Amino acid sequence: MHIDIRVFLTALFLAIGCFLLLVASIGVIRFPDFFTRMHAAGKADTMGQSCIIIGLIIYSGFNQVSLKLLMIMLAILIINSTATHYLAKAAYMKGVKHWKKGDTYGEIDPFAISSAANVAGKKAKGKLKR
Amino acid sequence: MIDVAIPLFLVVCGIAVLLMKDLMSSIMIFSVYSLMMAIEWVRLNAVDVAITEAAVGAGISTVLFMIILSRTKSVDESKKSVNILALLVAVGVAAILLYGTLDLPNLRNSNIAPNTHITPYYLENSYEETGQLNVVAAILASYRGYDTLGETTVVATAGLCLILLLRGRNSKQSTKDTQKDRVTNLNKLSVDDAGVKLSEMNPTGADKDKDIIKKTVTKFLIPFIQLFGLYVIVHGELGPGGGFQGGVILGVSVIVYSLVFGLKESQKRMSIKTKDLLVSSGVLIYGGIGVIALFFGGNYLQYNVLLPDPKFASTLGIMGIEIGVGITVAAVMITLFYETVRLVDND
Amino acid sequence: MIELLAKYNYWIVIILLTTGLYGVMARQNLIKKIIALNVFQTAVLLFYVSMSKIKGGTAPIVMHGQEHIYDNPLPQVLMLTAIVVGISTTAVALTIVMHIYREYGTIEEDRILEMNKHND
Amino acid sequence: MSNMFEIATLIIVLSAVLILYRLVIGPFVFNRILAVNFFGTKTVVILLLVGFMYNRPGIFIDIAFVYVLINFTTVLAFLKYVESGRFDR
Repeated sequence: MHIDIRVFLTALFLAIGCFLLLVASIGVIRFPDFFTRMHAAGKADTMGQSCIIIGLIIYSGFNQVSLKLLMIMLAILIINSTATHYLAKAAYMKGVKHWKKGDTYGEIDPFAISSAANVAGKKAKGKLKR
Repeated sequence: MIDVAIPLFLVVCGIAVLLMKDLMSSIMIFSVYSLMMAIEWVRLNAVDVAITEAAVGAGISTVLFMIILSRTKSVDESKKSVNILALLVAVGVAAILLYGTLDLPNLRNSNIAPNTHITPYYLENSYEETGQLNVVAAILASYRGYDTLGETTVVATAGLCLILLLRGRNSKQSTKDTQKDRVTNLNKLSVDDAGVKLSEMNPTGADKDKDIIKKTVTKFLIPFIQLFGLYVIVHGELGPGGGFQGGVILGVSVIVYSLVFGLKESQKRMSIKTKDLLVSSGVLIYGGIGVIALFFGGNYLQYNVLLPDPKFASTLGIMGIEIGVGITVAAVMITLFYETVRLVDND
Repeated sequence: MIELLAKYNYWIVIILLTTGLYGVMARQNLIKKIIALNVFQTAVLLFYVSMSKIKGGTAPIVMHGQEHIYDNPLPQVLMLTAIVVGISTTAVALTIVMHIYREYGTIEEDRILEMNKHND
Repeated sequence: MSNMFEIATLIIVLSAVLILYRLVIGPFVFNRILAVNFFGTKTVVILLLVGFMYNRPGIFIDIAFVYVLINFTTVLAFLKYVESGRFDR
């Protein structure tokens, strides 16, 4: 069977991109605190998108469509990274707590600014262990 | 598969919107719902509707809801009881409608009444008669030109309505009230949404270098956004787009500028007076082209008499009215933003 | 599978419509009522546009050269303008909600009704 | 050929469904904004893939560009609200 090299490359890039996007979304669900989730969403997501769009550019060849696709890719690179930067900065300024080793795993009270919230977090921790 | 997945996604989002207690989460899920709805339009090949939904439903309406949220309370305080009567009525309506679908024709069928009556004529003749490759744009601007004129006037009227409702009603007492409300509002936000103390906020945002990345990127992007808006307006004859969509994108460019640099800076660039003038001048351009057609001996909004070559003439006329629609819609979108935000600014 | 999907979009429309209707009736919060109204609106738009899809059709932008089946452009035109008019009416409604908040200090419907009773 | 694009679209829709969990459950506002941003970029890719699936990529790309811009705007608006609670500065 004769395999077109162009289609093969497209499929390869699409596969890489889909894998990255899927991993990114699993990361956003499984990571313990906001900043680590951010790390999954910001990098893997942008990379996956770029891979998929590169695959599409290869598929469509050199024409107007691929030029527009290239522009979209550049726009995503600029805009997405700016948005995630701004998001991370806003969260940091607001005092979102970092996750440390040994902390509760999961969704409980990442802010933990007030002591009451801490108590609630510990209670929730006990519940989780059970 | 994808035919099944995306509508189901829509249903999940639609139900989740109503179940969220926090209004901000509700609005966020609604914006995601709009994005998914736009994908559904694309799947149904309604590209013009998709571009409108993306710009209007996901963009402008989300920003608008957020502004109103910042002016009112952010928590749905109503009791979480199920309203039995409303539920019964809703289920009853659903049952009646389900019964009604038995008589409706199957989807994706080309022989049903909506698809056989007048559409074949449009599809066959629109290019010869109007010079538009995009049949949607041809119908919108030429065959149903009166209708679109009416729609544009409705949009302009909504802008005027907002101006009437919100401008010049800043008595001192109410200003104090809003300030007090805002403080309570922020406290509420700090407890319920973010868990952040009010004192830790930086209310003035004084630090100039704070947002340098955001500002630089926005400065870099805004010319491209505006260029893209113009492209969408004039490209309506060849692809998805047109006055409504391009106008919304032009409006979004000003809104982005205002979100990043603040309202005052933004009003230096696009003053309230200019914007007020633009709201009505767009409708004037639209109506004026119709009147010009009268002078050339045609009917109102009959474009093909404007020049000797009828196809080129109607292309030109349609582009003219698209520009008119674009100006009005852009100005109204800026009005939505300026006028709803402005009341706070005056104190 | 094909028979099952023949009326699938109608069911989705009905579910969304019912959700929106229930939200408008049962939720006391005015902003949430308006969101529910928007959900209702999109359901109606979906109903119209679902009708316009034809099997094997492509988007109604004419391609020269070969014969194509095109989808019905007319419902798309109507719904396109409906979306833009919808945002305008939503904006006016939200502005009125803002005024209600300034006047009453709350956007819960039952409390506003209660206050009106006391005032009378 | 279009099968390739359909499979890719399905995988991305699946990952979007996973993100829906983060959007609905929370636990607080920043996670939701993260999810919304993620969704916005996902829809761009889905849109491009659908365009190629239907064999008319040219007309779908303009819509994708609108999505990119709108996504940026919504994230800016959410963050502005969370940062200061007001929009006039």
